[in-house]
Amino acid sequence: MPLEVYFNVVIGGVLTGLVYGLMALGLSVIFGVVRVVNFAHGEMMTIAMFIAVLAFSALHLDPLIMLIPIAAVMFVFGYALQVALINPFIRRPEHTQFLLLVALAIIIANTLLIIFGPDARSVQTAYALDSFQLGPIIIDAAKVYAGAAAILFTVALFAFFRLTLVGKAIRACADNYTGALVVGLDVQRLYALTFGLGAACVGAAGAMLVLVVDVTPMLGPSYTLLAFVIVITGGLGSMPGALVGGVLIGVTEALAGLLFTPSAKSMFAFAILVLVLLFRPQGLLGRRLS
Amino acid sequence: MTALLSLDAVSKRFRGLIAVDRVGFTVPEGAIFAVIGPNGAGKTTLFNMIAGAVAPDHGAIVFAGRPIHGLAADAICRRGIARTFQLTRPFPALSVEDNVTIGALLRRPEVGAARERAQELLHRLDLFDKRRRIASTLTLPDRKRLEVARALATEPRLLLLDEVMAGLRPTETDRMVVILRALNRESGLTILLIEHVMHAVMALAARVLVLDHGTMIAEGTPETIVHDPAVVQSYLGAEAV
Amino acid sequence: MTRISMQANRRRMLAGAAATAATLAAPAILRAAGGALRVGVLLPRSGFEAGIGQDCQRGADLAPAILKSLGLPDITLMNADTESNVDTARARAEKLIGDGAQLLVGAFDSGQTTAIAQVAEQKGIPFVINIAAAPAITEQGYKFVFRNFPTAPMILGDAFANQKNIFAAIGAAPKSVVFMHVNDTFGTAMAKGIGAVMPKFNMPYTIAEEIAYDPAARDLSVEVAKAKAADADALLVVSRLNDAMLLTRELVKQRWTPQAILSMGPGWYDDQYLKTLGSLADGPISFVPWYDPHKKLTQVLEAALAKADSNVNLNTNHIFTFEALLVAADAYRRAGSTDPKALAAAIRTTNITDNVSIGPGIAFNAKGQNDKVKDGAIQNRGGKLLTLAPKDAANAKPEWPMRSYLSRG
Amino acid sequence: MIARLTTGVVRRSTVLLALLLGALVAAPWFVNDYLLTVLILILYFAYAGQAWNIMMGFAGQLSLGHAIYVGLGGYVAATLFVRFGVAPWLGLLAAIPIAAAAGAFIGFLAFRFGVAGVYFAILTIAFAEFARIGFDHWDLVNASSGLFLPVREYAHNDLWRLRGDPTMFYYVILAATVVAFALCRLLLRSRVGYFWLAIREDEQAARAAGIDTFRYKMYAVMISAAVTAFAGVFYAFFYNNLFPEQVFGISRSIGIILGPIIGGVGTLFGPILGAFVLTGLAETLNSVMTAFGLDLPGATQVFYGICLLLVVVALPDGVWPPLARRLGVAEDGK
Repeated sequence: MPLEVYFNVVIGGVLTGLVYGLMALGLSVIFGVVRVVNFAHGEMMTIAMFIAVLAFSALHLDPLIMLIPIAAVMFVFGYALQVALINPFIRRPEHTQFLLLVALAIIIANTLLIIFGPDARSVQTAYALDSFQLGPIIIDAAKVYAGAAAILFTVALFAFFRLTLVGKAIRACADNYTGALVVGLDVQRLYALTFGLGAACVGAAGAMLVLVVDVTPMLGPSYTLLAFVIVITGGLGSMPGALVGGVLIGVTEALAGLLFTPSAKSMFAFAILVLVLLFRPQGLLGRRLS
Repeated sequence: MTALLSLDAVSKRFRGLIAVDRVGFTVPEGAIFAVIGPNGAGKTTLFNMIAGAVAPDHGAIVFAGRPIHGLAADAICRRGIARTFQLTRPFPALSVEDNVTIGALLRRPEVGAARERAQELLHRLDLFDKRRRIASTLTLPDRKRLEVARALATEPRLLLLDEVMAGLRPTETDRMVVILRALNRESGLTILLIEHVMHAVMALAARVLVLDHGTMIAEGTPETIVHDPAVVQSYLGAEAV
Repeated sequence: MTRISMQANRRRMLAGAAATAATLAAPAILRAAGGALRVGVLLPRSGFEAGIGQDCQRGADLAPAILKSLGLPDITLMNADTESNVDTARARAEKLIGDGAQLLVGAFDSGQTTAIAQVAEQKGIPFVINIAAAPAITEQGYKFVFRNFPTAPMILGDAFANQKNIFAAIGAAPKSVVFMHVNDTFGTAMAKGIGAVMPKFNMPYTIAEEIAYDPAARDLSVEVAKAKAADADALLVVSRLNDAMLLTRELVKQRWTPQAILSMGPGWYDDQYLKTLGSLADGPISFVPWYDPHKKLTQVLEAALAKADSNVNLNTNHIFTFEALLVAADAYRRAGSTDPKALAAAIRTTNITDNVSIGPGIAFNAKGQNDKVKDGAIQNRGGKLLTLAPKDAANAKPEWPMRSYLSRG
Repeated sequence: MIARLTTGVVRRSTVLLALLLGALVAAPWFVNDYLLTVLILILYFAYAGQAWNIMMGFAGQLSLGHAIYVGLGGYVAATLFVRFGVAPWLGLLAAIPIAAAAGAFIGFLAFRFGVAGVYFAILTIAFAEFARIGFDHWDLVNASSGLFLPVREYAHNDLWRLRGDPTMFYYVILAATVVAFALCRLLLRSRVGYFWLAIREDEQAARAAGIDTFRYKMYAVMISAAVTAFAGVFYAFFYNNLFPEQVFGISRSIGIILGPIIGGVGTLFGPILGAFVLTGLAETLNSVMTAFGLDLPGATQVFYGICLLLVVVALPDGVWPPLARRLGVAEDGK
């Protein structure tokens, strides 16, 4: 196979991986702080994708412009969800949280089915089918924009957690729950903020993904699973880890598709997950848990 | 008396901090031996190494003539060392009786026999009337007693007690002292305890080891220890004497 | 679009209400004595097959009125959603029969269809399969199960025959193809069949590379890069809707226009495909079970569909769901009774020539399979679907090779 | 006094269980075919839920990929039957060790490398997905085009080859559910059961009490996997077709898990009650929708999700523990 094919495929894998990484980042932020595994993560992204599709079809608003508004809407959704539903479950056993979020996922997916019908929806921007050509190498334009937006969004979030007072307070909560209570932090509000931020990440990722993927109401579970794989590979709770994990999984799937039968490519992503769990359980960039 | 447990130059480091530094001592069979020292002196780390919760970096721990350092906690328990936890860890959702039965099942695979043994021990530790209570609903003193009962149920030759008197009222402390002393006398059970309540240490222990900042600063009979100037200065202070 | 699907749903709700009213009004004893035939329609209208299931339902919803206008007896639909799940499909089939369904129709998916077939067989209730291509279903020796849809080997055979017709008509043919197929039930059945069927047709092309991809694929850029690198003349595909759209977009982005895209499954002719991709949808040729545009009933069905859903082109899903109900009503007329045994006997002797799909008509062999049903070749041109083959059903000449994607608006 | 009270409790629960069992044994004479199918579904989920409960409810190891054992059990027995004519009960003798070996493999990796909690749960999903994709590509089992069992011989019930009418399958799964219940009770009252509970409650304390937690966790995974394997065999022979997507998929794992969680994780009767509640709920919702003529795909599932949500918010420990207290048959502390 010609060498440029490898380049094309790897570059594509990196770019898609960045967007996947941003989606997974939401899961990572929520787990890292609130210690709840969001099994409705993919469904939350589907909501964001449908909002982007609606905004485009009704108002011709480009998903990249809608990125911030959609993230804001999802922030409110996540915040409200945490306050209204999830908060009492934070100290409950994992299987109870699992049931709660699975129920939520069922409700979201089927509500979307009732509202939007089962058909795949997409956004046809002017640049949706553009690609950049550099000699023999062809790069998907929409993926470049989405990948760049994913990096920007992550950097902004990273800065928020490192530089702002609220961000530092949230990190304090994550490190030491009791300690945070003792020094008088409003942990419940910080948790809600965190869940909101996680939802905002997945919202932004959804807005970008509609550029390259069609959305259906039943899209959720496969993305939830993908987010798990990425986040555990990169390190649950680590923000750069999510992006690195996303890129690693993106490139792995791309290369596996090229070298083996593509229908089995996600097997390789799971193989990486298993290896990471066994030999570096804290993830590639995660901190070792005591 | 032969040595049941002996430690030789045992050390443990956590992230550059030396928690236990070349500690060595011998506990004779049938003795009651106390380890005292201020908070952070390395007592619990020392216990955790003997019980197998953490492995020592250096040194040897020999129990009943065989080295046990580096063995897993459950293997060490099966060799005959049982422990309690400083912050009690009963099986919270299970009844008091089931908690102790689980310990007894180690040596008595038959559930009925294990339950009988558990009931005997609950009698001994004044918990029989509370045997149907769920462990998480017990008061702290009861939880401490439950830990002792569960540890005893594994029929140890050596019992490690990590501050079982802390938080007990004086009358309860006295009662515990009586129970432990009786156990020691009747079955020859060797006891190694970490304790802050000096009154209990004085009443129970034949020998006392004092740790400070991970190192041994004294070892001897309780009487000599309380008059040791180094001990008085670093730990006991005026009010304890 | 939202508005339209809501309307469709409301209409369905009304239909359901009417059905329930009918159920309540008709005492069980009177069932056999005439009145409407009660047909249970089982389709995956939620879950991962929701799109296709709901599309099939369109064909079912149109049927009662059209059949009545043909002078066939009344049928009442009892709709049930299998939720794309085998367990649920079986329970729904039992429920429908318990609620008085006298005949079952469904269920698009081979697994769900098998589960329903067993219930139907046990109860002796006739079951007319609308769509499901797994050959095994009619190899079980069932007495009450009928399929008016080709099996995977039949689809392949017709596809190769029609391809050769087209190659002969244009005087050109690809020398090599890349065979891309989705790795699901239908895709694998087709991929397996191709090895056995293709040699019999002495095709002008060789398969340069076979690429199987995941039905849930999020991204097909690698697959297309691999296909492009194989440097073949044309693309031979078996896909579904979502992946057909993904594949097309990747072809555009990776700037590869094959001489032809020859599809042997759904996706490339779907309404959603045409609407979403606009001018980029033009060109692919699908070799699929299809309607004969010259048949009278086709025109009736097309008109009815246009009235109900002006945005939707008539397709395989509608046709075969409709025809399943046609078989039911026809059998009911001839049997003159709703007795399941009489109905099944009547279905066995079905001989409908005035139908919608291509071929001489509907009749079932001893296994309950309609082995007369023929596939067509259709090409997307300007948002419409034109029939290229077989000759007697054709209404257009092929456009060959495909116009380059880059030259389209 | 106390002794009299306890025997009273035991007798009351025995009476209630006997009544339930009697009702279930008699059910085929009183219910129509549809309800019989629903009962089969309920018992199937009750059986599989009990199997999962051994691992999670007793030993505290959260498996979210239990479909792998359903799939292995089903595929092994079905492949042996289709290719070599081996009767399912003999096939079960192959399916059980294979499922248990798969469980042992996953357990060994996880427990040796200290993978626990959420991480363990995700690892189990990963292996189930692994199996799904693997079977999707394995020609011996017809890959993704599905494995179909011949269903010709319907004329008479053949228990040995599991060919027959729903009533036969009903009694088979009823018997299996009863056996699983007895097995769970036996395990829970034995040494291994106590050790599992200790591990579930506090693994470190369990080790301090001398329990070889690695070994007992391995037992839990292997027994749970072995018991689950029969659910797969039953599935294969009842539905007569197997698709990797349907049997190994995450939705099957979730389907198995929901019942015990709703019923009460770690209780003996919870998984059975949970299966009744969930399947009953789904079918009732469906009937209500039909009765109101509301034919809106997805609506049933939305209401189902809302009901799940309400139950888990109102009764986070499941339906059975409070109900058992109300009936005076609480399972003492376990």
